[in-house]
Amino acid sequence: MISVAAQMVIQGIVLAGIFLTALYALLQKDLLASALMLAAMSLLMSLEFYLLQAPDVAIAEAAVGAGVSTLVLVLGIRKTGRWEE
Amino acid sequence: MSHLPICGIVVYLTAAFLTPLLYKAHRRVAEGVFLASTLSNPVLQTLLILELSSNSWKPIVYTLGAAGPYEWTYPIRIVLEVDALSAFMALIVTSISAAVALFSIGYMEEDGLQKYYTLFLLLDAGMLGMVLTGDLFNLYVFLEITSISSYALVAFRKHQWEAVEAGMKYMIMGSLASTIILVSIALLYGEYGTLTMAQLGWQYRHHPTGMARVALAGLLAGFLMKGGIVPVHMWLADAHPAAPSTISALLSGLVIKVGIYSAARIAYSVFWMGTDVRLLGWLVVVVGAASIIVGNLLAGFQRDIKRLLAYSSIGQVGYVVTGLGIALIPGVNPEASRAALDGALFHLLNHAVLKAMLFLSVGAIVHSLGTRDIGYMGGIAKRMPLTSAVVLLGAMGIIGAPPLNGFVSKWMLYEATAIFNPIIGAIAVLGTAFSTVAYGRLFYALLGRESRLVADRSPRDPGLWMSVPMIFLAAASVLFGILPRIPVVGLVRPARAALLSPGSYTSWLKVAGGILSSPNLPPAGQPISVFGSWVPAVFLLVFAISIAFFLLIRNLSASGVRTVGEGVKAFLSGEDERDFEALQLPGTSVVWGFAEAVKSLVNALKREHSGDLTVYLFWLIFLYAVLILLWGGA
Amino acid sequence: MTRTFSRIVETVADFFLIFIIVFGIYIITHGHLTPGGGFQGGVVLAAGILLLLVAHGFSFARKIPEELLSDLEAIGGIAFILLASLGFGQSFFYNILWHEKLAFAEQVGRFFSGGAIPLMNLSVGLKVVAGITSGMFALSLFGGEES
Amino acid sequence: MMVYLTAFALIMLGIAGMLFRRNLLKIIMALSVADSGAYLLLIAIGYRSGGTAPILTGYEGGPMVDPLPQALVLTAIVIGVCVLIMAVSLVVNVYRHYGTLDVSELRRLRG
Repeated sequence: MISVAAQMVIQGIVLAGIFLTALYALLQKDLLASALMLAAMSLLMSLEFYLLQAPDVAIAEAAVGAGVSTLVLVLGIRKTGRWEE
Repeated sequence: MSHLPICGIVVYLTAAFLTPLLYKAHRRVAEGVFLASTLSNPVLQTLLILELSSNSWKPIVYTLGAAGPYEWTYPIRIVLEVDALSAFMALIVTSISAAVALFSIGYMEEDGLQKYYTLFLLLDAGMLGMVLTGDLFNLYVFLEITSISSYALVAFRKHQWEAVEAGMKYMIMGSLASTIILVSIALLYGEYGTLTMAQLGWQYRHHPTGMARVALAGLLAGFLMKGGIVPVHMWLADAHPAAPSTISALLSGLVIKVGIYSAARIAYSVFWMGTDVRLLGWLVVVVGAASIIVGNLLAGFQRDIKRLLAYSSIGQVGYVVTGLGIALIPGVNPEASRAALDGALFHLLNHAVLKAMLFLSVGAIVHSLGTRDIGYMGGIAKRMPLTSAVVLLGAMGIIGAPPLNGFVSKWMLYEATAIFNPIIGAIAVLGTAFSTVAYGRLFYALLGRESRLVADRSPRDPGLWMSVPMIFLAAASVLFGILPRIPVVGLVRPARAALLSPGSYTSWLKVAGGILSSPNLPPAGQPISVFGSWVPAVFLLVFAISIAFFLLIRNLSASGVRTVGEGVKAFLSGEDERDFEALQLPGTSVVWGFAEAVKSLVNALKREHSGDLTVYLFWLIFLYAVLILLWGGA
Repeated sequence: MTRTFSRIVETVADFFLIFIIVFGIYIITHGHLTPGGGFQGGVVLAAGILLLLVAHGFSFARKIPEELLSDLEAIGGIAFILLASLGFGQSFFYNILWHEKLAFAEQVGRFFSGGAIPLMNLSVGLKVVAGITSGMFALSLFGGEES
Repeated sequence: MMVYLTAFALIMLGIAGMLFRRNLLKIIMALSVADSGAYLLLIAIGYRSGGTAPILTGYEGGPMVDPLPQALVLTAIVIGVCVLIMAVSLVVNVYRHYGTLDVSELRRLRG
């Protein structure tokens, strides 16, 4: 069992990571990079869910966010255009 | 425990998953299952209503997965809760979709894709679940089933740009609204630790908090968007015409009503008892009145017949919302309050019947002509007498012409709004005037001279599959108009009573004190007559304001004359009429003069409907923010 | 654009596919005991199949008939509703297999416990795999530009 | 507290992204960011300090975190992935019909 303070620190880092990846994904002009950033956000999110004692949701978020939806977005980008004008 | 509440949903879902399997075996088998499930459902809901009424309209609580809702001291199971209002809505949903299903057997012959049946049935299951459910978790799930299948159905004809664009806008706006709803549900859960609506109502009654008010603001913003109320209605005029006509009938007839129902259920059954909702009620009345004006006015300026019907839906739903808002305000004359609610619920039923009938019959015309431009429908009444008769009957019903059902409910609403506030009353009358102009053009077009397209195509009335539902709906419309007592006394009044007594909605809870009484409840009085009450002074005032509006419009209208050209195609035969070159329209002529008078307003409104998704999203956020600021913060 | 990835990528993908599929099936079948369930396992399995799609190029999607997937999805849905309807003696979704000790009724914590829940997980998993895969295949085949 | 702040920040970020980005795919991504914020909010609401995961197997007493928000989030994730797949397939259709993903070009239906 990790101490409360350590858990706070870990959570702080993960949450900051979630926010920064989301911000980067939305500011980025390159759609492919944003899709990958969203995948990173999903992974961090699933870590956060795990820390908040929701392992079910963590598995689902990892599989959906990092797997399926990234792939869907990448497919969509391949069919359209990579750059946001 | 009676299983009737869940049966309808199970029947729809089973059929939804069976049809794609059976479609491969034989198409007719799949159609048979489709029809059997949709046609049997109204019977099930009628049985449910009979069971309810035999038990003096006491709500039925059905627990999923256990004998009773109680695990520990508070209800934790997912429940369905059926009171008179839910059963009323369930009957509307299932009956209208039965008629539409029957029609679509003939109509979708060419599209004939197996996905259509599955999506149709899922849409039905979602709507039925939304009206029957008793907790917010389920409400969210069924809302999303409804929404996702309606996005898919709007974009059903993917090869047309129109369907794709409309589906895209609808989907993104709808998803943002769903996210707002989800966040609000989360806030409510964080505040009270339960999602059972009855329990939430009880908790809010005893510990009203600011966070819960913020949550209500989000739920209302979301559900008003799903209901297509101004200022978040812009998707509706795009999405409803783009879908196949049968789906338009479902979307305009039912889906938006279910959104309104959910908003009403949450506002009345959960939040009404806790605090003073005067400001909120006024807000709802204002958006409803705005919908009446905007929807009915813009309907008059469409060339696309389905777009006309879609805008008119916004206007007519505005009446329903205005009525619901009036009853929400405490301290209104109780007679007016009850009449408003009666009128609103009855108008909801009538509009579902009329709009389904209009979209189906117009769909038959569009199907046979291959165009949706009113200008090319000249004189089709001679070729398709039955269909045109149904269209014109529906138009008269929506306008509110006396022998039909639309008249009765609108009359109740005129009275209620007039007693409530003369200006709102005048707006209600004005909305009817606008919709008369809009639908009047249909009379000109359909009964006018034959256009070349009609002569070329020589369309004919559709076959038996498509005629029967149209006739059925038309008969219902006439019957409810001539004998309004049957639906009003049998269905609408119990539903109104259920809405006005949130105590009975929570009465099954095992809490101290038994049945709640609300501070906002109007004192019990004599039951109001079907046609309400007559207060001469108020009606004179409303009359005067309406005349003032009329004179204002009249004075604004152009004074010159106008030679017939492109713009009047719709009222003659649709082609450029050489013979009518000399015909001149004076500025006082109803249609053209009216159009000139309101042109600046209409142009401003049309600029607002710019088609830009960002602007539409902005309006949704704006409504949310206004609701939070005005009500959540108070 | 239509070039598939190199032989290395294909081989590695095939290798990992086994683990992904085993993991997905584990998540589905142990849904009533450990975190996870039908949906999570189904998504993991679908992600595995999609890995194949990415590694072997999109023409791979043509080899799997669309009808098979939609059939599987429908079967998953019907099985779920049937299992839920078994409880109609008491109430919809009532776990009759467990309460009446009919099947899968061992003590909580054993593999064969949970009554109808493991079966429901299976049917949901089937539905999710088929649904997501068919959606993705439809998307990847769309436009017909990779051929 | 941090979790709530992050959740609201994500929701705001997503809504801002939907309002100020013009590319349709970017709008969809912003929508999924806002959704993620809502999931995080729900899970945070269900969290009990020092609680364990809500699983019966091997349960040794002590507080559990609330399972209901987790179920709600799972449902919402399912819905989110359905919407995402449909939205992307519609975007591809939009691109085919319009040749662009700029929402200000997607304005044939108006008035």
